[in-house]
Amino acid sequence: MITKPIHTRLMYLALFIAALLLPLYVPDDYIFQIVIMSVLYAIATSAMNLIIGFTGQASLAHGAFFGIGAYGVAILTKAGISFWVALPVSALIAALVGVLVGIPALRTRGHYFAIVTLCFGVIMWILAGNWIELTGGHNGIFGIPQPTPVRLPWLGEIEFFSQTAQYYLALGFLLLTLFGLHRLIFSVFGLTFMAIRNNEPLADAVGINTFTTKLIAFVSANFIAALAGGLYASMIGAVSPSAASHMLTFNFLIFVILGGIATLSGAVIGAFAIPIIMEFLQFLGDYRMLFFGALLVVVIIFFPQGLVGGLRRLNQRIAVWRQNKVSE
Amino acid sequence: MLKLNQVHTAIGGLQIIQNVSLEIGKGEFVALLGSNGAGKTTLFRTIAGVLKPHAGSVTFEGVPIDRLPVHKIVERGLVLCPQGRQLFPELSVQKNLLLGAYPIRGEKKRIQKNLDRVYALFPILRERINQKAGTFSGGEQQMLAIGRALMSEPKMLLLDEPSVGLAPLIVKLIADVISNINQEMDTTVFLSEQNANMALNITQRGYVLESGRCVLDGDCQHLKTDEKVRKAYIGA
Amino acid sequence: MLSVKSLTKQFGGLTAVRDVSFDIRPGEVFAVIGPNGAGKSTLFNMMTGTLKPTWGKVFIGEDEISGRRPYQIVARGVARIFQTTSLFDQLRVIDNMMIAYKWRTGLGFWNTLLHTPGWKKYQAEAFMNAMETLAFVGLAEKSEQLIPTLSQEEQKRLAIGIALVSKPKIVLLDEPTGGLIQEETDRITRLIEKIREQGITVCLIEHKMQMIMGLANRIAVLNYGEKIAEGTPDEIKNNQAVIEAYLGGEIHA
Amino acid sequence: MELFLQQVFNGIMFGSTYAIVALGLTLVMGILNIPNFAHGHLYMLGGYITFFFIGTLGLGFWPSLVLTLIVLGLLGVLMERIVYRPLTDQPHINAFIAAIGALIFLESLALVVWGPQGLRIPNPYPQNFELLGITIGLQRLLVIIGAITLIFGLHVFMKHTILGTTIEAVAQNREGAMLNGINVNRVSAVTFAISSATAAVAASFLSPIFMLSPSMGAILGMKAFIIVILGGMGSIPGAILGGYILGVIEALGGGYISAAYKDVFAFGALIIILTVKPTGIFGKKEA
Amino acid sequence: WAAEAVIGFTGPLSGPGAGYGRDNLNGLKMAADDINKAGGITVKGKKYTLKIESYDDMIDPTAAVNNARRLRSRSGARVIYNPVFNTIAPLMQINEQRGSDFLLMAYSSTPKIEAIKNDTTVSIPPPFTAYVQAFSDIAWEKGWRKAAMVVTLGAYGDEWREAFKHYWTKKGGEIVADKPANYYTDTDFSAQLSAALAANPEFLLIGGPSEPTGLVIEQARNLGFKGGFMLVDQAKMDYIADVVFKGDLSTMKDVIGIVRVLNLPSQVIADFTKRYEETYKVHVTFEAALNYSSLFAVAKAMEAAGTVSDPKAIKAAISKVLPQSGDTVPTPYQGILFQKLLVEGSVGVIADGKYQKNYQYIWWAKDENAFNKIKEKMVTSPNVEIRWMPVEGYLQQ
Ligand SMILES: Nc1ncnc2c1ncn2[C@@H]1O[C@H](COP(=O)(O)OP(=O)(O)OP(=O)(O)O)[C@@H](O)[C@H]1O
Ligand SMILES: Nc1ncnc2c1ncn2[C@@H]1O[C@H](COP(=O)(O)OP(=O)(O)OP(=O)(O)O)[C@@H](O)[C@H]1O
Ligand SMILES: [Mg+2]
Ligand SMILES: [Mg+2]
Repeated sequence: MITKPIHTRLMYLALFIAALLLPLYVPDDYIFQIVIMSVLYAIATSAMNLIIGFTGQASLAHGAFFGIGAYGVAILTKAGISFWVALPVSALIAALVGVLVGIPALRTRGHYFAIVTLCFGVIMWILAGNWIELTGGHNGIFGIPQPTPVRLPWLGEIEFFSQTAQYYLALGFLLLTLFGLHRLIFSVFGLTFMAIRNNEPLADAVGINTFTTKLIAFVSANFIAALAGGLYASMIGAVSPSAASHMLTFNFLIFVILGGIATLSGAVIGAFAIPIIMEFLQFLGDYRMLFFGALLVVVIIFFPQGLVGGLRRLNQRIAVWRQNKVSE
Repeated sequence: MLKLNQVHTAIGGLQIIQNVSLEIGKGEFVALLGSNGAGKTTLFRTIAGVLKPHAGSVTFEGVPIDRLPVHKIVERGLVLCPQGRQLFPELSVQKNLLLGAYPIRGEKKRIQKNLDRVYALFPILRERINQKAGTFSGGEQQMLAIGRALMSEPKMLLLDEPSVGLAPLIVKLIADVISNINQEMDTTVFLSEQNANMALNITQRGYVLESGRCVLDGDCQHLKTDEKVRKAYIGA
Repeated sequence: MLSVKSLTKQFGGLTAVRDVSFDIRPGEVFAVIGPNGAGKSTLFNMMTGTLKPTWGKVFIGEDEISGRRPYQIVARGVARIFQTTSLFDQLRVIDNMMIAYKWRTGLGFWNTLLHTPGWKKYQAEAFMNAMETLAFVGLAEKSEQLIPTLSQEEQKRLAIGIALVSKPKIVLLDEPTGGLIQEETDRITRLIEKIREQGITVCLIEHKMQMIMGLANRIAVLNYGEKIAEGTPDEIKNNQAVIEAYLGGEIHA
Repeated sequence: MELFLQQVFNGIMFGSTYAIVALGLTLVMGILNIPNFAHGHLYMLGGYITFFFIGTLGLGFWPSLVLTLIVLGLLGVLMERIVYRPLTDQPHINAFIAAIGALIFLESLALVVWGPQGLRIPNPYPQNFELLGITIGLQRLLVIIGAITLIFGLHVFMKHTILGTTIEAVAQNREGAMLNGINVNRVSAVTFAISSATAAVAASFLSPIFMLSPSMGAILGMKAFIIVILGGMGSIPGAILGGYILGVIEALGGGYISAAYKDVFAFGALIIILTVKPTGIFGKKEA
Repeated sequence: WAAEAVIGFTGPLSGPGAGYGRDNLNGLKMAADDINKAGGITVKGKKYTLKIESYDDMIDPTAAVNNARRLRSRSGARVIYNPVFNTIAPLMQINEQRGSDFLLMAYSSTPKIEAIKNDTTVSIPPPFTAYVQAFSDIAWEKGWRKAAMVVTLGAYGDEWREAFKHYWTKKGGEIVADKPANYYTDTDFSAQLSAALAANPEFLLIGGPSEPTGLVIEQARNLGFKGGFMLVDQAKMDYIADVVFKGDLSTMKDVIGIVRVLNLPSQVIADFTKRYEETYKVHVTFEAALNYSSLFAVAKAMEAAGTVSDPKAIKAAISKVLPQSGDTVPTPYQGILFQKLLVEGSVGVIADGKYQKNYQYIWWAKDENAFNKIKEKMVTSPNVEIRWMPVEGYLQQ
């Protein structure tokens, strides 16, 4: 519907090629590790953006669904099931849980929805720590196997032990996620998400089944979050309750908001920028979190639309400046 | 008393009020006409200090007020009775009125006097002293809003569309009360309305606002016979 | 067409609507008037599923619609506009229209995600209908604009357009000219007449007597939640109860 | 039976803390519409400031309590001014992010200044007595009495003083209040001051029984947040009732069933309540 | 001018585990300082000084992996310390990767670490199961039979409770109540304590981090409890006695727990404690002492292996430099078993408000004979009794 001008398309193409070639340029394992994790976070954050940014429902259970994916893959692969089966199955389980939680939770609105989902998130986190038979308790599950090698035409057998392979695996899922989200969001169907965010009573009155639509957004977001969680589990090789905690939710939330809410690129930018900034601040030692806390406040005050919003504003300024120059 | 000199106001980067100048003398009763979205509310909010003009000046009794915070302007005796009434829905009628007397808080006698005066204007409010404002019907809420604005004995009252959405019967009642406030209480009144019929019948003078600009002004008799005004605001 | 049977709504202790019944005939303009707080909007809300009636039923033809959810009622051909102009003001004009047309299409989750062959067809169909209706309400040129750039009258027109785009049998308009000046009111009145000419039934709430008396085929009057009169404009004008409760002996405002 | 009474007593003491902390939060959330997720961290800081006066400066319990109250009140004003006022017109979620920033900052501050080890304040009233077969610590009783006094005082303040009424007025209609000559910014500052001061009182009363640690505010803050929503945003009776309900559920759940799952019971109950009554116990009906 | 060998550390330096993380780190820092002051290490004729580089991971696996990667690729650390199982497990996933391998020095007393086979991991403390058995034996000798548990929640606490329940009931003891509490987030334990005390236990098994454990003791006494306490090994008896109760043992009265560091039978302990507390302004802990000793072992192993950069070689050389002698380190290691450093479990006892004789348990000796051989080499002292106590799972030698 909204067709992009050619130069934006070119920019996306350039970004895509850069992403493909990235392993050639990473200077060391450390940077690579951060990049891989950011790609995973970008998947989860984009999903969160769908429910929070586009549909306007502040789900604070996102970390829990990430956790369901992570634990699902951990438990299933340890039971000998192939990663390629375990991943979709775990995501489907998360989607199912999403339906069960969403049906009562979506009866509430605004702050109340946020709190109901937050409570659900905390409960899942507690369960992860205490349902020892299933989750290994606070120790979690360790020694999770890497994705089983796959045989591809031309490329031969691909193993997922190396960072490069892990990176492409994660990148593939990120691109798939963005592709799917792009299709959903820039369509009449996607407009209904925004309609609900914008004016729910009116959406109701023009014949949108708002409840089902919200449920679809919620469940899709949870499904994708679980995919990210599943990838995370097999790449890190161990899961513990921190992979299902509300702190993770808050991290995602920070990524979404500081990146730029309700924009596809914002979620991705946030998921890369914040972890990188965090790592960059390591030199502050004990004062790192002190500084980071203050930085969060400052950024949200001066960039209420996030980094993407800030960039847009800058773009506008430049455009205005150019125009003035031409008219001179 | 009130003087606007080439006022410009923008909301969110959008120019809404453009180059408006006007002057209202003490004791006058003036109308501000304009269609929906013409900028009447924005102009009133600018005068009351809720919005700050980005160019031009507003003076009240010779003092520039365009940089003052709202509560300081209220203390000077310029009170806006806002569109949409802006009541405190969970508070009782009595408390709403007492909050109206906030600028003169502490002066018990004066407050009591003003309270009696408001109850005399709107007897229905006295009957419902303890009812929550939010449970009132539209007309009653409008009465309460006007009553509350009177509680601090303003020298000048800005009334933003008091008749909007009211039944014909109530519109008439409100119109009577406003005339009364102007004539008997000696309060300067600036009344914004898109119900031109009503406004031009009770006021002395009027300004017409279109897309944020003042396009016409004059006394009511003159405005009523103006061809354009008749067509746009009064109807055949 | 649409009939209301003994509708009653209570909010806590307050009975906002009490035992109201009427029938709207196909093709007419049916007006509901009454003092503020008489329960007009509440009545509309019950007719469109936004509120559940405490008592009573609403039928469209033979089909009972009370108790159904708003989207189900819309699908049965009942569209509405709200009292305070209600639009998707973060989106463009055309987007507003497409959203309102969506339920008539198969533009669901899977079709959209998979871009099935039907998807393209529906998308084109939705766009065509949206543009057609925009032309009908006189906003064809503004399709790409953002809502805040529209004038009040245009916003009201768009609200009506949103109600019309999905081709309803009946539209319920809650104060479609609220806050408009005479000139604009006249234009909206003409639009409503045009809607009637299309064979769409109109049910209308207004305070502007001049307009109502000229436009409505029949009028129902509410006062304190009860229907105190129903009839043609001439009957209503001369009804003593209505004059006392509402008109105050004067018929223009 | 004795055990039951003992648990109820524990629950009430906890509920008292929850009630005060949630009360302070509901003022800020209901009135200024600020989701101050860092409220629990103000409580934590209150504990450390009390420690500073008692432990470091060697002042008595009561003077320290009053001083803490003042310091935290000022800090509240500062926080409103620096962190939240610039965000007045932004979406709530932005203020929520700012709150997360603020809490990270406060927690790190305590860590840098006082270190990670738990700190103790000597208990001014270590005496115990027995009543109905249960052991009651004097300081614990003091917590309950202090909470009730505070709740009562706050009620009188809100309902029967003009300043209190202005706070309610700002809550219900910010612009309307402005147009009545109320200095809305000052009211916001005062509200924030009261809110943080109540958190400080809770911390001062409790810190002699408990232990201070930089992360002690996190969970409490979250619970206060949840209680405020459970009670119905901005509802004072809701916050008090919610606080006591949570306190007693936790004490009984933790004592009788399982400490690991006590929050599951508490939060689970909350989910159920909210799905049955989607705007909280005392929440206003949606329009 | 000497080259630097970087020793990495990633662990909780903020958040609830911060105190624990810092105790670990401080021990390492002090060891590095001492080693450097004594001239550093000499590897194949080349002089090296040790440099500790530390990063905070807040017990987040992702952060821990990032930190380790950073330490390995940016700082060239080939030895990385980490003190929490939740982060140790993912580090074991990457520490054998070609080109980015490092020796993982894991401070965690759970036997789960040994369950993961990893050629470049060394675990530092004794298994907590050794303490479970030792404490139980002493309690049994004291005539205690009825136990109630109010132990910290969390992985470690869960395992401790499980192990204690298993061992104590096997011995014939009784567990009358099990009411765990969250020592990291709770500040009031009266709900759990009231419930536990209602079952009339003779002693309470309690513990988590030291400060809240002190609080639990105080609250239990306030609720009228007169019996004894057994402290899980995370809670430090001396910290509670010296810091929480300011040296007054009357509230604690009867306690079995991990030994007071100052009471360890070591020649350097007094000096170590004094310098440690002066430098870091915190109470000395067992973690600090063990990490200190372990870094000495690693340093020596580097010299012996003739490399500072080959984790496998360094690990292999560790066995050659043990046992350590009691006049260099506070807690001398006796050897290494696969990937576990061997140090005795040291138990301290307070009875009637006074410190009693200490016990040292050799938990890895297969038989009496092996035990005696180890005992010969150990530092002894009159108020220490050295005992043999084989622990399940460690009898392979
Ligand atoms: N907060 C806002 N953001 C953006 N535009 C605004 C805002 N408030 C008002 N406007 C725009 O400013 C213009 C003037 O609005 P204003 O409310 O002043 O008109 P009015 O004459 O009072 O109309 P009414 O009859 O509806 O009261 C309108 O086009 C409106 O859309
Ligand atoms: N959700 C609600 N809860 C409680 N009372 C309500 C609610 N909605 C409406 N009311 C009350 O019901 C009565 C009827 O309101 P309604 O909005 O239907 O009036 P109306 O006839 O549309 O008036 P107007 O002409 O001012 O729009 C009023 O007294 C109103 O206060
Ligand atoms: Mg207006
Ligand atoms: Mg209405």
